[in-house]
Amino acid sequence: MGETILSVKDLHVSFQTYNGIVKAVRGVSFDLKEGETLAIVGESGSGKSVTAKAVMQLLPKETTRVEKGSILYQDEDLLTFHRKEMQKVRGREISMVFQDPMTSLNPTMKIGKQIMEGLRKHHQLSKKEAYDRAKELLELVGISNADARMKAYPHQFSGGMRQRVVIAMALACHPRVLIADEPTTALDVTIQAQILDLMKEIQEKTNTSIIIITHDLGVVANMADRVAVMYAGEIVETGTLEEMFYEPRHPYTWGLLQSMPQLHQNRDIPLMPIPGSPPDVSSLHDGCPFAPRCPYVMSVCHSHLPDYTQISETHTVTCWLEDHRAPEVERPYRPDSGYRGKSTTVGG
Amino acid sequence: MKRRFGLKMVLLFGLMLIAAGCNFSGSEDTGTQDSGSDQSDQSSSDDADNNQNESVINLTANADIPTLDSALAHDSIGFTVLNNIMEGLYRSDENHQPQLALAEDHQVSDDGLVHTFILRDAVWSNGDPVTAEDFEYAWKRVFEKAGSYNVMFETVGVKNASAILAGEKTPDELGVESLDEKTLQVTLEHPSPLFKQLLTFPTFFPVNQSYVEEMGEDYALEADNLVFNGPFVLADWKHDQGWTYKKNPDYWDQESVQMDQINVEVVKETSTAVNLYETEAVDRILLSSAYVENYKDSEDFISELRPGIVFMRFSHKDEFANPNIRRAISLAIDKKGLTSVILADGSRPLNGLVPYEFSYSPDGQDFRELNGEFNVHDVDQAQEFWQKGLDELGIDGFDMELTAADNDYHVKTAEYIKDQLEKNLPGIGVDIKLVPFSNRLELEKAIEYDMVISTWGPDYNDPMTYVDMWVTDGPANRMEYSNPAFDEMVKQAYAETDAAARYELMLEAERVLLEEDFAIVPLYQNADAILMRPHIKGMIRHPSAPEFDYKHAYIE
Amino acid sequence: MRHNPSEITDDLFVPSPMEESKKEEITSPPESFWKEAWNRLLKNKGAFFSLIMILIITLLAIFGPMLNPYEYDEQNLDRSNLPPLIPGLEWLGFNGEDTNGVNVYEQREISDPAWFGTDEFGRDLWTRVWKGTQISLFIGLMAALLDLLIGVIYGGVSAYYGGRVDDVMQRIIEILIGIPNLILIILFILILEPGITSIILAMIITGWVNMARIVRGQVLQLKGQEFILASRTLGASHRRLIGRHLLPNVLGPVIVTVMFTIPTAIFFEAFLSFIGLGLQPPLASLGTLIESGYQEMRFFPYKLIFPAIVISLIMICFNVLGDGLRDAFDPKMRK
Amino acid sequence: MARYIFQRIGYMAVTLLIIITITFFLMQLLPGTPFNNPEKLTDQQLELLNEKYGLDRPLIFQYFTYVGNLLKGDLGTSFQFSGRSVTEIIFERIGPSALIGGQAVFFGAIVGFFLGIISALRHNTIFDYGSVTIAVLGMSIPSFVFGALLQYYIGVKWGILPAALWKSYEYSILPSIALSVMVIATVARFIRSEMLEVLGQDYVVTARAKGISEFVVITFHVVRNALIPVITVLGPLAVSIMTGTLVIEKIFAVPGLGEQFTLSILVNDYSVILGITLFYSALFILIVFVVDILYGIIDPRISLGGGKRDAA
Repeated sequence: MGETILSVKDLHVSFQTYNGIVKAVRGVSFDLKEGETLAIVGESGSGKSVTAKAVMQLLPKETTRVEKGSILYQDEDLLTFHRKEMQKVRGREISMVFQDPMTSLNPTMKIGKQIMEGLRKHHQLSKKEAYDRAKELLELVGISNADARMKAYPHQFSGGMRQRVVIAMALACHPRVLIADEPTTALDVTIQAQILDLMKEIQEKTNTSIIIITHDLGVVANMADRVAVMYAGEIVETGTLEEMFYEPRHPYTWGLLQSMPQLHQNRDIPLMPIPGSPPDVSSLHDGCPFAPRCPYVMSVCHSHLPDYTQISETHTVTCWLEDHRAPEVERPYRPDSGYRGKSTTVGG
Repeated sequence: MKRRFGLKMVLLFGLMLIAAGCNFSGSEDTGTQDSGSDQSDQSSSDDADNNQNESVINLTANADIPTLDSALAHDSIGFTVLNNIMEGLYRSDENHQPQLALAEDHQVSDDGLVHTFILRDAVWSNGDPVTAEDFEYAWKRVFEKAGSYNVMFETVGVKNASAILAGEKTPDELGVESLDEKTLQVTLEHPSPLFKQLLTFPTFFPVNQSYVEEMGEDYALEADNLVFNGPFVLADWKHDQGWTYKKNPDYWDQESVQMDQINVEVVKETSTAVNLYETEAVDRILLSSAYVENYKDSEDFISELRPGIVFMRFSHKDEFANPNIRRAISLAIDKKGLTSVILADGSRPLNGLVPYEFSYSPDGQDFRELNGEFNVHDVDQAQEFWQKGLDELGIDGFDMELTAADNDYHVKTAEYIKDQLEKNLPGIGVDIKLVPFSNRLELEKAIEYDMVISTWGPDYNDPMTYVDMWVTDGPANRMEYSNPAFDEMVKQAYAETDAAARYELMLEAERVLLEEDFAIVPLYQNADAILMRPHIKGMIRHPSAPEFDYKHAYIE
Repeated sequence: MRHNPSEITDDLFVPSPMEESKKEEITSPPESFWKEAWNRLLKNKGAFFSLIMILIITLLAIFGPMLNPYEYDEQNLDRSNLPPLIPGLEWLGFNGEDTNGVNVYEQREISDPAWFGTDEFGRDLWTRVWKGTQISLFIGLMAALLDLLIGVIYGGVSAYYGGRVDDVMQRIIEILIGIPNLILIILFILILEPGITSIILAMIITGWVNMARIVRGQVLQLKGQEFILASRTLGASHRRLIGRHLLPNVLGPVIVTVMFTIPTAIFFEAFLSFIGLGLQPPLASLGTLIESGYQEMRFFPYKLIFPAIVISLIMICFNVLGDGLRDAFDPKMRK
Repeated sequence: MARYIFQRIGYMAVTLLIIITITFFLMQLLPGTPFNNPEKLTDQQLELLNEKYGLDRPLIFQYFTYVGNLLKGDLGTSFQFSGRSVTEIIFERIGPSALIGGQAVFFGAIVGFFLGIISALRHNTIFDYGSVTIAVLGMSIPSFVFGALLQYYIGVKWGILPAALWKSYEYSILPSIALSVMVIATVARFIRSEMLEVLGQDYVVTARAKGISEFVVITFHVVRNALIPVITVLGPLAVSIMTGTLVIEKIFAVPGLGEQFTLSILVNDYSVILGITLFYSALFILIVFVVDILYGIIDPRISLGGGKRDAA
């Protein structure tokens, strides 16, 4: 792993809605190193996508405000960039793959043109050059018969094929960072694996850093070097893949892991879903946002936010259980629990 | 992708071109006229003097000309145009008296039945001479074409006209004959005091036989399908936009004609006409009452009393068979409020059948002044007769329907009458029933109404045009009204050759109709509120059709 | 540091699970679809204002004619063509002066002011305008309601039974939609005796088609959804299904359509009046008032202005409210 | 595609036949006679006229005669204008209507387009409220009131353009503007809501994420996609233009088709009413048809013959 290429520090994002101001992201910080894959995990509404879009500055300006924080890309704060400067970063330095391939392609524009658009803008290629490059890209993402496909419209493609196109588009200008926002959620399981393999393969070839946003721990296990767990707009725990799977420290992480079915798990052990549902970020009050759902909740959790606790150089958690005054609880995950993170294969 | 977008743009512009093309091709047909009228239009607004030198007047009409075939013409606009582009044996002068026109001489046999006309040397605008055959052909053609005004021949008693109308004889047998190219002989069934008067009516005009036969069905459909023998030619006729008269250089009396050109624009909305008058695009318009208040002090403003009358028919059925009820209703309406406040256009309250300033007795007195006013508004009397009528019927009151055509004036009149009757006659309930004009006529003819607001305009310049409406089963009666005494008087008047005695009979008939029978309720006599440039003079307007004569018009 | 460490006392570190009820309170508060929509509507300033305006106009239409002693059809030629005069509001133009600046009230020695002026019959225009509004609103509302009734039944049946029934019913609609409704309306008005009933009837002859299509579309969309299947497997009757499940879900778009139908109907009535196919006098609607005001707008502008303002306000308010409701009901706006 | 078009043409024919039938028989119910000057017509003359126009024959016979003539392209002759054929009248009158209608659509679409775009791009700002206000006012103020105001101020008071009549091109400007208000309003509202819809689409975010300029995003991704459904507005627009011409032509004394239609209604000119009704209906049906075909051509997602998007 190389240099830190992207560093998000204490990011706060809020939305203006009919129901008042919603603080969607509240003090998120993380680093991304060259060639590394960071997975951001959490339930829907936890602020993962908002964080990603904030990095790209793709949040709707009228209703969103980045209230605080900085996003350093190669030591330059993207938040201070003007529109034109930001346009140069998008697609060329940092690019993004979206969740739903069915809606993320312009339905009335031919595939070829959609790929060429970014190329021509960033590399000032001639039409011919851009066309050839786009074709190459289609082949790279495993689309055969690229010549004919260039002239096709998105609705003529299946979901998996579309996601390949989206990835081709994202990779067109050799970006240094690729943000993939739940790239496989909308796809069939078999296709999921193909897409993930494709991303890994491309990463190996190009040494791109990837931020993968997902709620699927299988994907995490498959792809990530490091993991950040988000809950209600905050990162509650972050660490390397091994740390997260073998020594998770936050009750929410435990919950996530427990609710994931294991292939070679004893069928007698029931799945343990996390009770309740994610909080409405518009009506948060003091205290730990996970408190209402936490089986280990204490009085302090209702009134005060916990601090960051550094477990190891790479492992951080925010939970009152880390406080020395907290009672000892029985942790479902221990290093000896027999869990083997990276060996798990998802979906066969 | 680009190509597709381009395709859309091409389509869009294509559509525009098609739309625009319609206009361009339209203006090509009449391109020269377009620019011509445009110039005169500008000159009229830029430079009034210039306009005067060119001798151009811009008039308005509220509808297009329905037809210019004199056999079929039936409306005042068509008659006016025909009167200015054609000429018959007689033409009315400024006092509305018939004067010899195309006929140089008119001889009458002693029994008043055989009339011989000698034609002057006149030509059609295509160079053909106007001949007696043209008259004979034209008159017979009126019957062949079942023209709307073929009854006029019956009115004046042209031989066999009635029989032809009844289908007993053929049009060929009409009592008109060309003795030679310049001599026309007309035979009547009875002497007619109206004959000369009616010869000014366009139905009696000649047509150029060879030209009409050549044109066939297309005759008179366009300005180009017509030949003229009148003071003006129709230089241009754009359907529903307007038409242009130009001085006819071949007219026999062309020295008397002073106008070079008269443009007529079709404008249907009064507000539009007012706007056009103010921008000097037109020189004469008809105002509606809403505008009178503000123009009545202008020097351009003229109020012309017209002979058209507005009155109410009773069905003479059910409650309305009772003369006291009819009398009460006749007395209950304050006509002055209606004319001075509601209509406010110069209309005059009418308490008689024959209008003011229409007909004069042989010793020069106005028919109306002679016979005085009947059933003048009097609420007390009205209520008295109302009560009497109700008692006779044995009821406390009743509801009735007041039928009216849905034009603005009649609607207002109906609203006013409803209010007056309900206010002044306790126990009456009035429902207004508005129907389209032609539907009103159907209801009238079928006598499917209680009371109906009707109108009548003169067909010719004589009180008889009003009086003989009311004979039993007459086509204009349209009520269950029948008075043998009245019928007898009309019959006598038809045959009476002594003018004074005939006039007496008509005066008496009117009195019987209104003062004894209360057969109808006269309401008011129409007036036109007009804005006209004061420098326009000599525009003759007759009380009956043909209405306008521009022959002597000039600009001061 | 997120807090002052001194606040964190030892006694806070005891397990304290939340009660179930309290949990519910903190997690997303469950609001009904209607309440949520209503709240969103209230937050939309334009729509809320429009709603208030419509209420005010409706109230004035009902009670306005009672606020002065005149009847809408009461003629009084002494009061003919009076300009508007409201004591205290002279500065707003309600000064009793005609277009030439003459105070007609002083000239004719009339003391009783006509708030919106009078027409040539001396009928009070305040009374007539609100009476006319009453009738116009009635026409709009009736047309919309009848459209709704026919449309919902037709569209609902068509979509619910599907198959051959739907096929035939859709063919009928396809043909009806090809007929330019304006022309059909005019023809029907000509044939029927002119009046309120005829106008309403003529307008619904083609008006319901749109509603039927919308209802059908909504029902079809909902028909396949799981909760319907669930009810069906539980053996719910057709009637119960339509009444309890489908209709409530269809109501949103239907209400929005009604909001747009009302002003359209009012506008159509005005249009018919303008080309001379309106109501029987002395009854007034906004359309007939505008028509007669238009004839005299140059010199009695007030005869046109007041009904024109009211009709424009009605149109604007219903349109804005309709837009607002559409936003409020739009599932995409729901989170 | 071909099969779809034939099927549609079949429907159009059926629809037209139904319209002909309905209108024909409705016309018989119209009160009054179509003859001019009925006030002075005697019963004998009426009989003659009825015979001349074939109105004395059984209705069903008249109907089949009419349909038969129609197939030969003959719409009959006018009662009002003796001897003039209805076809001729329609062709004479369609020019002015097409010109002001076309100009109104063109001008209105452009203005509406920009209003709508500004409104959507500056959503919830003063520009948005301004555009929305203009659009709503345009829909709310009856076009005859607006037309009358235009005529008075621009035509009479300021004398910039001719107040009325129909002589040269400049005479078409005021009526076109008066007519375009409705178009502006409709298009602006529609574009605005479509734009807002498209702006919220994922593919717009995708496009932005590519780093292409905002102008390109708006022009080629947002506006393009927002414009496609605007075609569906053409049908309703055609109707509002027709409605508009009925009154606008009257106010501005334009010799157009709408004016002729109102006139014919007032004088019971059966054959002209029937003819124009047919013409309008055919035009309307054709527009709807063309819109559907165009929609299929322009929007790659739609394959004609299969499911088509509901043209609301």
